[in-house]
Amino acid sequence: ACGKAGDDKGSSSSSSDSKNKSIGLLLPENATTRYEKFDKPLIEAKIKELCADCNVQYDNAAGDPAKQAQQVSSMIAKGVKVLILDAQDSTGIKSSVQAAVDKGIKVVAYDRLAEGPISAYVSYDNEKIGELQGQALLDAMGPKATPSANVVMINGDPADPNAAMFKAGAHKVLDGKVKIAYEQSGLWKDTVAAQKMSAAITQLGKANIAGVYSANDGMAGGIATSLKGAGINPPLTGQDAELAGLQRILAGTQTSTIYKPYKPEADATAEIAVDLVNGKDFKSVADTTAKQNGGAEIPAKLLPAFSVTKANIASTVVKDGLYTKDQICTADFAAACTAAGIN
Amino acid sequence: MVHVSATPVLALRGVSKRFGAVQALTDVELEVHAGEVVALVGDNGAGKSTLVKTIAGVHPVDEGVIEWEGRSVHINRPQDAQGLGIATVYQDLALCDNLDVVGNLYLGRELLRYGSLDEVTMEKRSRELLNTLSIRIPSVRIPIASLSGGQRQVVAIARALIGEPKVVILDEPTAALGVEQTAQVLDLVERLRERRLGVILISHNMADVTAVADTVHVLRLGKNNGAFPVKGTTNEQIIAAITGATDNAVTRRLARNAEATQ
Amino acid sequence: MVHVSATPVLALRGVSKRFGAVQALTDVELEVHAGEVVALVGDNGAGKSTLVKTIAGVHPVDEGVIEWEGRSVHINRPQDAQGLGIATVYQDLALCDNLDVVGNLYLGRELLRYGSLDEVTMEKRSRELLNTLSIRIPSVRIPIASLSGGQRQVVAIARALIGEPKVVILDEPTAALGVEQTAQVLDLVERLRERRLGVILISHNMADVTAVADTVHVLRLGKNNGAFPVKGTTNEQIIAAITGATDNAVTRRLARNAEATQ
Amino acid sequence: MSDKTTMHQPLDEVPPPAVAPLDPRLLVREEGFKGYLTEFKRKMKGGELGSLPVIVALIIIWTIFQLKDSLFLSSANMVNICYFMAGTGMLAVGLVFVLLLGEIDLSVASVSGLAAAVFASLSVTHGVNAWVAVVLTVLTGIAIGAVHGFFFAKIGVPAFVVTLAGFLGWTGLMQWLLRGTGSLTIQDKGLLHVLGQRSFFMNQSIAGAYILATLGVAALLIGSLIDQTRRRAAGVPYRPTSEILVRTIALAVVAYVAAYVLNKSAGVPNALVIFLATLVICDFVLRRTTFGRKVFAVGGSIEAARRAGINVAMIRIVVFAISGGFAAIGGLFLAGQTYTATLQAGTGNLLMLAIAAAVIGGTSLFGGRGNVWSALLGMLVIQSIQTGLDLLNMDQSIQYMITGAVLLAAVVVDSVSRRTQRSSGRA
Amino acid sequence: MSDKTTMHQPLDEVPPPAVAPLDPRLLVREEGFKGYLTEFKRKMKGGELGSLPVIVALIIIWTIFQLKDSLFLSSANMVNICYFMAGTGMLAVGLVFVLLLGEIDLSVASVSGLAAAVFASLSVTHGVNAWVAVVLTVLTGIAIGAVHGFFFAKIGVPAFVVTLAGFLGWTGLMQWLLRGTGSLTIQDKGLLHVLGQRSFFMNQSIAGAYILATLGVAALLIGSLIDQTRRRAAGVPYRPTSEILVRTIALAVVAYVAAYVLNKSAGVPNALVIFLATLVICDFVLRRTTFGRKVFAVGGSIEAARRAGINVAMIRIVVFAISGGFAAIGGLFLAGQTYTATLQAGTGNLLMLAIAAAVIGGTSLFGGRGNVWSALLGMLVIQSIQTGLDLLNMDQSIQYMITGAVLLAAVVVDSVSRRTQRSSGRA
Ligand SMILES: Nc1ncnc2c1ncn2[C@@H]1O[C@H](COP(=O)(O)OP(=O)(O)OP(=O)(O)O)[C@@H](O)[C@H]1O
Ligand SMILES: Nc1ncnc2c1ncn2[C@@H]1O[C@H](COP(=O)(O)OP(=O)(O)OP(=O)(O)O)[C@@H](O)[C@H]1O
Ligand SMILES: O[C@@H]1[C@@H](O)[C@H](O)OC[C@H]1O
Ligand SMILES: [Mg+2]
Ligand SMILES: [Mg+2]
Repeated sequence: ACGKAGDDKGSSSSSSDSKNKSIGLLLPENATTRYEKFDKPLIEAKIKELCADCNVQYDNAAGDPAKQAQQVSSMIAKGVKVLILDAQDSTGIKSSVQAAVDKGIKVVAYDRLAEGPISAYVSYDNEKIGELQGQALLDAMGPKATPSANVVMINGDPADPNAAMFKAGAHKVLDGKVKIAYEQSGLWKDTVAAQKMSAAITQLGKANIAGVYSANDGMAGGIATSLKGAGINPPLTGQDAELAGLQRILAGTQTSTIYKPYKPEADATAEIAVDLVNGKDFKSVADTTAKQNGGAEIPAKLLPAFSVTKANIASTVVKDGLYTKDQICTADFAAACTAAGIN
Repeated sequence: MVHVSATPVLALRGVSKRFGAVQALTDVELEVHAGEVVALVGDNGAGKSTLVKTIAGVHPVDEGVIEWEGRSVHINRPQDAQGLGIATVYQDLALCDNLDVVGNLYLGRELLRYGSLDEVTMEKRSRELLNTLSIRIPSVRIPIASLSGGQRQVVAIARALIGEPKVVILDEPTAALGVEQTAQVLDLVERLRERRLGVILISHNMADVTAVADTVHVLRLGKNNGAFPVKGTTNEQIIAAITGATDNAVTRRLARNAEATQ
Repeated sequence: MVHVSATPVLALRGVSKRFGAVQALTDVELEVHAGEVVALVGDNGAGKSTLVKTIAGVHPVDEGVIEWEGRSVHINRPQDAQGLGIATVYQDLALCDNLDVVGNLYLGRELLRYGSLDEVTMEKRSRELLNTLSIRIPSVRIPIASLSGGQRQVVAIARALIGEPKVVILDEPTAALGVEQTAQVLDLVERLRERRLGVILISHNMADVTAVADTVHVLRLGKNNGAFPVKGTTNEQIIAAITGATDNAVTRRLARNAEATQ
Repeated sequence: MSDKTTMHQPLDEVPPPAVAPLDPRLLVREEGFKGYLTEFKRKMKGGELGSLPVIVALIIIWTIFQLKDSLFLSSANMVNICYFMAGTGMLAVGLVFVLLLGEIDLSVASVSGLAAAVFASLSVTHGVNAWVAVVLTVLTGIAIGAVHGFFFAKIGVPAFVVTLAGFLGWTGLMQWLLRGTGSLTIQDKGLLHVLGQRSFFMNQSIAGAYILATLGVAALLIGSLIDQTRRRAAGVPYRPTSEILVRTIALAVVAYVAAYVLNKSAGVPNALVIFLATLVICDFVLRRTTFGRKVFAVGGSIEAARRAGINVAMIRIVVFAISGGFAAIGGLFLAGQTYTATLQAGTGNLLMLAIAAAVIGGTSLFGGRGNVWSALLGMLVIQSIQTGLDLLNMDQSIQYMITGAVLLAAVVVDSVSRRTQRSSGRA
Repeated sequence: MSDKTTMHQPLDEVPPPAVAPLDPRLLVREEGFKGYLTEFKRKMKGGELGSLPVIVALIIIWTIFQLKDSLFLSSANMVNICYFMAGTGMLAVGLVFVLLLGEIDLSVASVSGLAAAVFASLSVTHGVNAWVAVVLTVLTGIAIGAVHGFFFAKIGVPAFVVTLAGFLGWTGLMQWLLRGTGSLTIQDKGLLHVLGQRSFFMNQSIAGAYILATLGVAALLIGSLIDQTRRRAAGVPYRPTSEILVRTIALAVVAYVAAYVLNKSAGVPNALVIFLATLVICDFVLRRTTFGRKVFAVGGSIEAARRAGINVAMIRIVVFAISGGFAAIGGLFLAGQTYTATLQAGTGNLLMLAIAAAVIGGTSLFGGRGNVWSALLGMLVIQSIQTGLDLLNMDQSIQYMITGAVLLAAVVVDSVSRRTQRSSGRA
């Protein structure tokens, strides 16, 4: 008995099988709205549109990188041919990517640039998003944006690598132009952010806060409440164009958010994935490259994200159908909606 | 022996109980009349406490019938037994270590005043009750955990007297008691008989048994092994029924000692 | 009474112990010689178990000195007492409910074979040891939790005999025992004396005390209240020392019963 | 009924008890101030200090933070501490009940998150009246807790497993409820307004805080005096008047100073008022009702409680229902802090902090020992650490380390005192 | 030494015991197959089925998943289940020791994360030899555990609080270690290679799996026979040969089927081999050494153990050190799954799942009851649920709900059987 285990390949859906048109989709978490509400259905729909006999296998890591590594293994066991991977931990997923590629699976990095031998990458530029957020804050502060103006920064969870990129981008724009008087992590949680904001108000005095950088809309919700509690309303940023964030922008308690149009991102990814399944070239979609930590240049599609303020809600998120008018303009926001030209 | 009524207040008919691989009780019969003190004796592990627990509803019987005032009843939970009027002092006492003496005495039948606990009255009555049992307890407000073995035993006995029981079961109530407290408990048993309650008394002390009991039931290896009226039965007869032999450690010991003194 | 050596193997000098607001022991003196059986008696809550626990290292003394074979020693932990050669049977037994009989008997001094537990030998010896104490236990492999009160008590006594103690302390060892088992334990105490061990026996049973003890020490409200050689002392004298009065529940009860039989 | 439940009167006929009512070995406190001192020393040696060690720890924590940042003891910061502790504190109150049983409820944080989602989808998505929605939400929490209790008490699944399953399951349900919208903005009205950061007792009137302080002090004084009178009349030991006065004055000092400090900025947050009122009610329930007594009994010895005729299963179910209800209320408090129901509600360290609060405050994890005030004291410690570290603007990784260290230190004070207690034989 | 420790030989001189060695009330099993059947029925009624209920639950779970997705029982999926359960399983093993004491260790997940960071910064940042780094990492875990144990055993801080403080503090330290880089890539070599997803026993040789199976079966058979011989010689009850054969055959079937299935894809993951070897060793330590006996004794009754002369504090410290050590080892296993030390290591539900595994497998939370095999059984249940749901393509919120429900259901089987047990008086 000197044979190798696994020599008798009896499994039906081997990834090298040419009739196999199975695509895996792995998303990182479900505590942010976008993944299960937008990314998943959009990608699935586009794949179905482009390739009727393709089937999509989906899993969500619920914010747990170890779980995601297991899900990659499950995808391998299922014999998918292409794997669309939004890494919960872009470095940590490397060996899983390697394992998949070893089995002949092509991996497309979605939204976050996973390490390892991936075939393509589709995303927004996270540092750029930080810059957009910083710029939106400066714009909203207007002439008050002086080197002595106190700005409070509430960043994301240090355990999330994206948070560092948003933070770096924002600093790039803000440093020197305003004074970062208080900077803390809100751990991506609204209640934590609210407490940090209250501490900042105590520390700096409510009259001395010229602007607040919040790394996303979830935390901006808590921050806005604390600011309201103190009776002040300085400019406040966000990210993700969450429903509650948009409503705050309409109500005037938040100034901006970042809209990352999920559809183009999803569509481009679906196209690349289907091309890979069919063994076609996808260079027409991936028109640029991105550099991994290891220095490898990956064919990439990098999409623009947009700063959204009251002035352009109608022309961006509403127009793109991210939310319907009815969802945004509930009774409480009806007047603000009209004022913002949403109808 | 006091006059007893015809229908027993409590009767067991063919009661059996098994724990895993151990057949603890086999077809046990027992009758207690109002105003009668029944002593239940037997070797260690004979099944006395098991019998008590089946009557008290701690664990249901496997087979057999329990009759209460002539009617067959189901006792599945301690509440059922208490509802009938059975008060039990367990061998392992079953007190709440974290509650104080008052809390334990009135547990499950607390006195209320305007809907909230009437601590003052409960405390007052607790002190009175314990005094009648000749026990010194530093304070009725200290947790049971810090009482001596005998003090706990008295608390457990006192607990059984709160409420209006018709049958009182005492599982080795004097095991941990001093001579004076033992005397008080024996007095108490006699007072219970005078008040026409039925009493089941478990004890290894033949002197106590013969002092207060009317009838002695012997249990051996989980089975009935004879019932004797106390009058007209010698200790030796009872001990022989308990150990299952006339030649046992007790008789041997007596013989040895007799020899030695000769 | 057997001949005793001059230096006591164990002596307490002016031992005091307080719990919170309760002064449990005040200036207690006690001496035990090799080959002597000392009975310690006293009312419930007199402080007997507290005294035992200070000797056994369960809680250290507040004041006073413990002498071992004439030298003053510090006993702060149970290990210290065991190291000296003191074996103790506690009133509350202190067994591990989750371990089986064998596990409890050998706890802390397991037998080993090639570095791992020698379960077979321990099981064999456990059975033998329990048989000599006339106890029926369904199996030595059932957890203590499912034993009867008396069965546990015998396990606790047997436990104290494993090892080579010089002084054995028995806190109410026969409280839960049947007549036969009690006789066996009394035999055992006598055998311990013959083997020239010191024995401290706590009991509320005057018959047992006078049957095996050489000296009786009375504790009352945490203080010494007299020491009597068993020979030449009547039970009434001891009981009077225990209760602190010649008029007590015991004498009243005796008087009443005497009247009743007249 | 009190006559029916006693049988010892006939026993009174026996000759007068042979025992004097007072044990001569009981050390009675001497009269006057010196008596207090000796008793205090004795209690300190014996480790019977109750909440004192935690209070000492709290004072040390406050002193250190104040030395590091003079804003720490400022009125605004104290208002923050008082406001933010109420939400987690509500979870801790429910947990105290469960801990008294010697059990644990791992689901409270996730139930709190679910409650926010339920409330939001009722009141926002389905337009249910805000107060009705509050009631329905709390009932949801109670029902969930009762389900946990049922599986625990009736099926016999360990509470740890039931509530762990609940923790996962209710998180899923919450995410499913919010699946369409992600987060929902809750309106700043109704009870949720009252729980908000801008809602203060009696509308920030200076009088408000003092009225509350006076109410508390008066209640203690009158209650103590009535109890004293009844006990004296019944001939059982009673608290001497001097001691009652000392306690009342101590409370008065704390209460009025607190009122003064809070008044210097915005007054007493309504969330805190509700939290305190809840504590008073729960304390009454646990210490003065048969239900509370039964909870302690079950926590002390299940078998003894069962043999005393207590319906153990029922007590367990009710306690878990209480925990679920408080989790839901806590969820509303937390939602009131941000006026949003988010997918992240109830995640993170919320569960751990709530349990820690109860335990730090002195409630045992092993059942039968503790009180609801531990939720207050524990939350004060935890919230002080958090707010203090936020003020100091420290790196998150260092914050984690310091929080851990201070948490430990706070309990060490208490533990050392309890250790003395154990070695003096009371454990 | 065995002679020195007994004193009953002199007692043997007394007259022959009055008691027959066998209690007549003990129901002895009849010979042959019928005897098994009656005994099995009796045990089922009495609820003494040991691990059987969990195994039944596992079979039900597997059947349902297989019906839903025919890939579930495929070789590749089984390899996944076996591989991925080892990391969390190591944490669960350490927790079994702590649970046997009746305590809890909330820090294991965070220590496992810290271990990955320590290992990475030693071997990557500071270029320490990979094996040396492994040893230093495990020693770090042991030291951390010993510190927890010290605060618990010597200072008297409840283990819950100590390890909660540890949970926060070590998370902070881990983030601080990785503060510059965020995450560190670990090299696929040394022990970390062995723990990786692509490392199989005997390099995927078919023989490997069968050798392992044979080893296990032979060990059981020989061990049982030796024990039988010794017991028979000593005159104490022994397992009949028929029963030994039944057990050996049962194990053989499971082992060879498992070997066959795993061989169909890649063989036996080395991580699983190490995990199983660890279980065998820990089982020996707990059941056959004085240390293990002491752990059970302390878990059963602290006071009884103390009075038996056991150094309770020492046992506690050692047990927490063991738990810390296994947390570190588990951290290395988990790092081996991804070859990275990340800021997210040890977060999520890792702690809960590790505890749940031990509890589902049958180790009591209240001390004194359980065994290390529960870590294996519990992890099999949990990992099967996770892997199964991953296969099924379901919405994450629904996955949470199903995980909760299945977890509960898995334990309900066990609990119902234990409930029978309690009502027959064995609780
Ligand atoms: N829960 C249980 N599980 C298994 N066996 C039990 C259980 N309870 C009792 N037994 C067994 O049943 C038998 C009878 O026990 P029981 O406690 O009724 O004896 P007893 O007559 O009260 O003895 P003692 O005089 O020592 O108190 C004993 O052999 C005991 O081991
Ligand atoms: N841990 C403790 N905390 C407080 N008081 C205690 C503690 N242990 C004992 N006491 C008190 O000390 C006194 C003596 O108790 P001890 O147990 O020594 O009595 P005893 O003589 O053994 O009585 P018994 O014959 O009833 O067993 C009692 O009043 C008891 O309440
Ligand atoms: O969009 C953000 C995402 O990129 C980050 O990882 O988590 C928080 C979100 O707000
Ligand atoms: Mg009994
Ligand atoms: Mg005693």
